[in-house]
Amino acid sequence: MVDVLYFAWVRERIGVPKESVETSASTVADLVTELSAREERYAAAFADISALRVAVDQELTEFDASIKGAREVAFFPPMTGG
Amino acid sequence: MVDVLYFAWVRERIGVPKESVETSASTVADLVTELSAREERYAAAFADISALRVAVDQELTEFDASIKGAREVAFFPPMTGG
Amino acid sequence: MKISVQSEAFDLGAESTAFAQGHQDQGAIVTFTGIVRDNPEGTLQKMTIEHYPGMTEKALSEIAAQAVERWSLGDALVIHRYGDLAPGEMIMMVATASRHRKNAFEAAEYLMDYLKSRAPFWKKEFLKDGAEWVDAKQEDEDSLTRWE
Amino acid sequence: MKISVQSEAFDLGAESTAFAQGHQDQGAIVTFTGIVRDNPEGTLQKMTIEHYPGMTEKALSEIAAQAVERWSLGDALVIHRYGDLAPGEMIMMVATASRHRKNAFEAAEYLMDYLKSRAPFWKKEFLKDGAEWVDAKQEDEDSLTRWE
Repeated sequence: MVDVLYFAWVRERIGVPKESVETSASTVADLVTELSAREERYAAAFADISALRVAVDQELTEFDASIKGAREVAFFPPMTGG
Repeated sequence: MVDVLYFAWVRERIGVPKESVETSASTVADLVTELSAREERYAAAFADISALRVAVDQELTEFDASIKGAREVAFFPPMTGG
Repeated sequence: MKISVQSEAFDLGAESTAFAQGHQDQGAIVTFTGIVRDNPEGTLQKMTIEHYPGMTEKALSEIAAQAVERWSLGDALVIHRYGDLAPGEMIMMVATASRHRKNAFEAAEYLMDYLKSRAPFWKKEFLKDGAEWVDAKQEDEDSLTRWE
Repeated sequence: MKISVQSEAFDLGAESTAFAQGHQDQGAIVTFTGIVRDNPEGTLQKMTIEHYPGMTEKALSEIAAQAVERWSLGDALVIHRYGDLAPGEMIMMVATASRHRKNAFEAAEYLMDYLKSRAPFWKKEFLKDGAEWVDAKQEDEDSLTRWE
């Protein structure tokens, strides 16, 4: 089980800010593939992952990063702070 | 007649902040030569003009600048504002 | 180091004064303040800032600690708001204290460049005719290369 | 544009707030504040700043107007004190308002570089064992070449 969080338009497209996901995925990319296969709203949100950023346990990382043992994985668009 | 002003250590060395000078000098350099010939305190203050800056009518300028018609000429060390 | 992620407005004057008074041995204080700017058409109703609670505080603390280390700062401050903001309201501020003005300026620019593209905040603009998420700017991403 | 040459202390907080509130359409506000710093030996009793009344106001106004023009600023502010200052007191501040943060930062750095070497101020330090005029730094003069 891993907590998956969504922010900004990714959250709006998927429809929830956070959910617990039962997964055996070993990388972020595997998790994206799993979720996209589930339902259209995931496939739509993850259609172009070059437009997305990911954090594993609150650290920015890449889509080929491992999620073994991770507590939370977050997907969001490029940040616009400041 | 031109008002001559001195600031910082130039003022301290010459001993007055301001004086009216009767001069027929046509450039700042000529005025420096005239003043230096007058008294030792001027010669001391103007010994190394590369260590000095000059303003004619409140505009920074060079020692070869004209002082014809000028109301005031000021001598001072490099500025240390900010 | 003061790091604050908050929905309430902050008092730029009070924060600036307190920061400067705490660092009278530093000589140079730089502050940057970001304000919600209306668009040229004057149609911005409000801006909503979403963030990632937990990660935000961590990211800001890391960025500020890096700036303090890299420019030998006396201190750094980051305040960033989230939630609804009206045009004209202050979004965020950073402050840096250093013995030398160049370090204070550079560190403040570094903080801003990192905040823009690496801190987990997302802006949504509510206009008269609908809402839209603000796109990240390539020029903000490019600004980061200066610090590599 | 606010330009002030004054012997009295100024309120950094109040000045920053007033400046920012007057420019809510600008988006980016940068301030720089200079503080009298004691020397490493802790022997500074006071600093006295001499200036050239008349020329100072003119020089500051020209420098600020140049910055506003060159970086399309919404506004600029310069406050500079003269007379006796104790360690820890604020000497001066500049502020810039721009639509873009890079312009606000660059213009503030430009103002500072010009103030350091081109505005008619001279600092004298009164130490425990005597007084001395502060020498101009070659590095401050060198900083100006960036803006040519």
